[in-house]
Amino acid sequence: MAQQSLSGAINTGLRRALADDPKVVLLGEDIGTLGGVFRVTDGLQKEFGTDRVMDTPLAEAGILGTAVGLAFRGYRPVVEIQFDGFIYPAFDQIVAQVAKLHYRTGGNVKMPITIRVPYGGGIGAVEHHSESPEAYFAHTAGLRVVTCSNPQDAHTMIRQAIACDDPVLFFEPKRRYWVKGEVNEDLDEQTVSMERAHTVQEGTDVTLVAYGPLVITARDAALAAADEGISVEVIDLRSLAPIDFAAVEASVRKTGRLVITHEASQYGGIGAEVAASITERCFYHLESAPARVTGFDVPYPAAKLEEHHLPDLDRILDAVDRVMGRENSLTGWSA
Amino acid sequence: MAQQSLSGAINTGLRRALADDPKVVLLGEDIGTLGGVFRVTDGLQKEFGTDRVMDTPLAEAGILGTAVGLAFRGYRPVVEIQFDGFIYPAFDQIVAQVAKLHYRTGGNVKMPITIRVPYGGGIGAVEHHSESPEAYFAHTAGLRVVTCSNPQDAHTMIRQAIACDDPVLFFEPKRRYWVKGEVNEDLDEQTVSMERAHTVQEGTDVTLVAYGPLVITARDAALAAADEGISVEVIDLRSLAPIDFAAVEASVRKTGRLVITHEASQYGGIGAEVAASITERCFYHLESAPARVTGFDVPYPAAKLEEHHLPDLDRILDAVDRVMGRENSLTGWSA
Amino acid sequence: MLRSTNEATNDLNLLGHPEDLIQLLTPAGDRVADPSYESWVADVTDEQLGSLYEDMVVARRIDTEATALQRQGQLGLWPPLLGQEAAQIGSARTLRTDDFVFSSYRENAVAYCRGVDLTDIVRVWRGTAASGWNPYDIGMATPAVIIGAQTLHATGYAIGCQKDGVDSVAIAYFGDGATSQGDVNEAMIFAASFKAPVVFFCQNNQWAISEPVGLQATRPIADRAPGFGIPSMRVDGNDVLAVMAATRIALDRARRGDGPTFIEAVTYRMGPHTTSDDPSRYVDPEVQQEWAAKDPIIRLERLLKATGLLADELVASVKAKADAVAKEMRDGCYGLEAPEALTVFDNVYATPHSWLERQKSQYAAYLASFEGEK
Amino acid sequence: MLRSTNEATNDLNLLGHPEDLIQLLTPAGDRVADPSYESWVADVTDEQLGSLYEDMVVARRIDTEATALQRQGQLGLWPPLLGQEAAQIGSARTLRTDDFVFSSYRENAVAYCRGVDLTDIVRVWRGTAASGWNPYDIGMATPAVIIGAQTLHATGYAIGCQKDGVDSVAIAYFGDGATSQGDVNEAMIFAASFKAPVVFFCQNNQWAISEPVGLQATRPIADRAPGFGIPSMRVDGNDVLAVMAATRIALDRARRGDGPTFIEAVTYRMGPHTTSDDPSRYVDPEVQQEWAAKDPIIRLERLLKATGLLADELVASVKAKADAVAKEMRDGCYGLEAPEALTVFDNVYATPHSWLERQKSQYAAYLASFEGEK
Ligand SMILES: Cc1ncc(C[n+]2csc(CCOP(=O)(O)OP(=O)(O)O)c2C)c(N)n1
Ligand SMILES: Cc1ncc(C[n+]2csc(CCOP(=O)(O)OP(=O)(O)O)c2C)c(N)n1
Ligand SMILES: [Mg+2]
Ligand SMILES: [Mg+2]
Repeated sequence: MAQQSLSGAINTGLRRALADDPKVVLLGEDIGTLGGVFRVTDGLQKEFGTDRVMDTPLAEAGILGTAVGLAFRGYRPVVEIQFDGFIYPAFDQIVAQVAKLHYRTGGNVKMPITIRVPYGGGIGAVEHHSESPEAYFAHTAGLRVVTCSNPQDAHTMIRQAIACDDPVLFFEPKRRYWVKGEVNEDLDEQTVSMERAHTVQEGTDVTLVAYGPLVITARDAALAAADEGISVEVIDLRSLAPIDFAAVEASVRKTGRLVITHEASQYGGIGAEVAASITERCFYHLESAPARVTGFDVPYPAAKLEEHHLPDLDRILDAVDRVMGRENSLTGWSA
Repeated sequence: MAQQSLSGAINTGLRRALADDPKVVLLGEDIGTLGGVFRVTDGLQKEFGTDRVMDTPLAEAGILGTAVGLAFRGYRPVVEIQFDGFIYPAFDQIVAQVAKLHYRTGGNVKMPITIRVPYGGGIGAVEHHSESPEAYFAHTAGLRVVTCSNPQDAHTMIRQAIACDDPVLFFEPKRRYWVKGEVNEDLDEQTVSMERAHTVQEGTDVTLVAYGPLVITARDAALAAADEGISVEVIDLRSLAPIDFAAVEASVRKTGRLVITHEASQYGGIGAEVAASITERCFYHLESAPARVTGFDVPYPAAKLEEHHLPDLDRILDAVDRVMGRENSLTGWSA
Repeated sequence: MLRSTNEATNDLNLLGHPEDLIQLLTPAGDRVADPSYESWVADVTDEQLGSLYEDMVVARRIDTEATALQRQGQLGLWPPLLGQEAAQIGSARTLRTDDFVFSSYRENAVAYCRGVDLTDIVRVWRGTAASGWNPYDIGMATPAVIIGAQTLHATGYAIGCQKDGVDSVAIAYFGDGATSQGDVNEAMIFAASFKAPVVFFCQNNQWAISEPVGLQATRPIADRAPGFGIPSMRVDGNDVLAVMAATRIALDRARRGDGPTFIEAVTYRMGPHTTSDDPSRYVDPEVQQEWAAKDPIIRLERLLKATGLLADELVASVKAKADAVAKEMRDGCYGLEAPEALTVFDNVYATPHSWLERQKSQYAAYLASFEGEK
Repeated sequence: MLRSTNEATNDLNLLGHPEDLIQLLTPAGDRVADPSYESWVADVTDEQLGSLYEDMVVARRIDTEATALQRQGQLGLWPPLLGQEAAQIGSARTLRTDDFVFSSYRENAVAYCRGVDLTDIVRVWRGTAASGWNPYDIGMATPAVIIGAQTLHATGYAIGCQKDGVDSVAIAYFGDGATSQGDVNEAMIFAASFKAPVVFFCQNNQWAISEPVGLQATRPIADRAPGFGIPSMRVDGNDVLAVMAATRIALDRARRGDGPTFIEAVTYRMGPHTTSDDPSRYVDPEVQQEWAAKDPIIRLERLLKATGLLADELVASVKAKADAVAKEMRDGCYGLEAPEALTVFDNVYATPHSWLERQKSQYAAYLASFEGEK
């Protein structure tokens, strides 16, 4: 069982998928010769040929539309969108075609398309290279949305996503690509499932829900909170659509308090659905209102401002204090 | 003060806007000679010429991208998207350009673009003609999203949207186009503002939040609830981004109960943001968990199934009973 | 994988300059001698001419019947193909069962050629189902309503055929208005780059709802493809033989591994855009008349008459067939009931989905709460 | 409003078949006699030749300086324009101040010609601001990073000029890779339909990051526009005079009301895609060498030498100018500080926004909660 980086773990996951199923094909910009701008597909074209790993013309709608046709023909296309901010030209093909074709064809045509999207900020990039568009897809019936937070999950989940008969948006936390960890390539569904949330750390006072790039931050916040005598349970959602609410609900019934964090803008984000659904499911177990710690509702800011935009340990702790009823930044604040 | 249909009120609003400001130009498919498939722009090209009211080639990205260039040149483009389901090809131009250009240019370039979108179901149409995509845009920083529910608001709000220096998504409840009502073309901001929610009916037991096509349904539900001795306060949001939370909060502090209804899918919809924000703002005033009555999380279904998909009076009353703690369809239900 | 400029140029020469309109049968019903194209339909027997005639008559009958059903309130909407019978029959009849069609909403004559169950044609328009048929049963995807999107699907499917090493071909049907969509242009770019075995079949019926083709294109639509490295043909879309010839050339190129071909079938939409459209607001009656004179069925009828092939038996059998087809469709339509409520949750996902199952279960409970009521 | 096919055809003749590469200055530095184009630069004086030379040298210096700043960690990223100086200077120097530029991220030499404040060039790349400059100050929009999107903006702006009855022109700069995007094709369609005074200036630098132009196009990119009814020219992009001539022809057509023109400037990206790219993974050194021999600056230098215009004073003044510009940019760069925290909420909206104001106020309270701490 070797150490792999998160990007390396996706690479080995893709390699296994290509080797296991001849119908798996990779499509994207610069994924062949170059191996992708993040090298996630490094070496795959060399190993499997240009027929299995295809560099495409520079057009996202074209890539997704072509993937739809390949799916009609029985293939399992794995598409790479180079950066989060470049997925919008393909929005129509994803939302009006990929998401709806199984329904439109009365279940006769499957769309086992995996859409890989390096997402999120924290890398000091220019505009369009640090966005978190997951909520758009989570709100779209017919799509599944998942994201990984560590090498093991990355490897296992990308293979599960490709094997899934439904279209899956696979969001990769680009700023964690270089995080290393043990990867067991033979884990079974029971141990790691892209559909089930993962309790990163147990706790009794507050449930802290995170996913993707912020799981590490959430875990650190939990450790820091422990020093202040607050026991925080950290849950890594993994699947954003659907969310494993049974797991979150069980945790909140125990803790009575909920904090949700994500990089995406707050207004209408995943956090809103978690807060609304959990309030619906366990209203009488809540000691305080669920709190959201998210990116601001602004276009992703210039690199030198992203430290403010991105939720960090301190902002999460501040929210933990809030749901605990302790003094926090909004004590005494009024609009 | 004449009676006007909702579509007619938008038509007179557009006419006034074209007459008042030479920089206002209309762009869209079939809006000229034909006057739009819903006749909302009927007669405007004849009156203002092909230079002010332009039929465009059949490409939504092209329409929005062209509107951006016109805005750069100081124009106020009013774009018509023929049906809700056809806005996605323009998603990139709307989300990555229209929404972000004011920010990207450091506030130097304004994007006073109004995007008119006939939306929602209930007209027995085929696929892509009955969708409610408002949440995608509400989640996008830089955009404003509003919707009207009656002729007076339609007329006043479309003119306010066009006069606004920010880009505005103007959602028109197509199944209510034929609803008639008094329209005073000279109302001021104080009386009707697209930014302020409107209390359609006062009540003390439950706050029922609705917008667009469901405001009429919500009002009917309130009347029916009254017969059962429940006093329902109906709020028409008008603006979906930002939401006039001060108004909703004030109402919920009074009633202690909240029901939100919209045609759009529930998961990650506007209802989630209302529930999350209101729970955050007045947790200790809530007697029960906010309830959502929405379209299902499915692609908009075939016409003969839409009666099930669309929230109606009975489903709203069922939710009202739920927040009131009375017997309802989920009494005794378990997953 | 990428074709050289020279190849492309040769193809262009092979197919002639896109601007001259290919015609093998005049409106008057006379055969046109055109060495470079007539050979492609030389094998069409008298009998086959008769069945092409039957197909067109039946297609028109299906169309008028469906329009009538809409008028009677049996269908919510119908997009007439009136006037486009030759373009659709001529192209679809050249396809093999293992070829695959990606169409728009107006290609009901194509669906008929693919052997669609007649009831399935009206299912979606009656609003009883999201889908008319199983695409794999007839080698034709359910229609794409989002203009142009299907051209990319056809391209991807064709690339799949290429990978599978079979000589099946994908054909995309779309309109003149669709050519303005980015998707259609991207489809040509992808098809050219991967030399995909796909046929782009554009029915230029002169209108995109109320917009004349001149708003979409300032030059013949067929002129675009060559710039993308795709040879194109401009064919009289009301001439069933010319359409057949052009489509066969395109299919042959695709099967031989020569890649995509673009066909612009110049025709005219004789009816409204859909049954809810009012063409009187924008159509010039004179132009309409000019095109009526170029009717695709009448010209073939004239040829058959002239060559003595329009025997009474043929006329009778064609009429019988049309009546039978119309009746089958009408009866099928009447028989289509509203689906059971909970089916609204079916087929959204191919695998179990916790959120949707909960929603379905709650709605079931809601419906149950009414049981026993009046 | 719509142009007839004939007009379009005439235009095409006027501009000659897109495939022959327009050249007025060979790599060896010799002037080429080409009657149909040289007249367009006949007015270029020796002095102006010298300043074109200066511009290109300065542009290259800006580029190498910025690359150095990135290596030193002063900039987060930089997209070198090395090798594309003639394409950018030659085109931008023909523009009037009332014309408007919509570019991509690589057009920093264009920005220089528009008179951008040198510090503004690096602002965005240093990550201290979302925007480098005020578009209205220099008649150039801040760069579009979404490939191809700006071509539609240029088209819309041009339509605006048309409505205003002025003869200002919009010019869109984009790359070879961008031509695959739907937006670029839709821009040509809109521009042709409305006969918009816009120039589509494509710098074909042979690469889209690691993808060769052959993956985007199987025929010369300039071949596409004519099919859309837009005359095009294919010009030696490393020949500053040919680029000037072509751009002037296009601008002249636009100002005369003849509509859009497409220019493919054939050049080469001599550097990496950006400072974070590693071309060694995909570039053939030999090809790189061939192009090095076609360097745009060297060939003009040779001409100036041959004609005795490269006097020591010129060489000295050009060097002095380049040094000064580099220093100003470097100093400006060092001076750029991280913006104040709460500015992250500025300029999202042009008018007050209740939700965002609340968020800002809460974040201000959050920041305040740290005051007094260590
Ligand atoms: C993306 C998109 N935009 C707009 C529409 C609305 N619409 C339906 S049909 C049509 C015209 C299509 O014209 P054309 O492509 O020529 O096909 P035809 O109807 O003539 O067969 C339009 C604008 C749509 N279906 N999809
Ligand atoms: C819509 C979109 N997709 C992908 C990218 C990522 N990307 C940035 S530059 C580039 C290549 C552009 O090539 P070209 O248009 O030739 O311009 P060049 O970089 O050569 O100047 C790509 C794929 C992007 N910026 N936008
Ligand atoms: Mg048409
Ligand atoms: Mg390039």
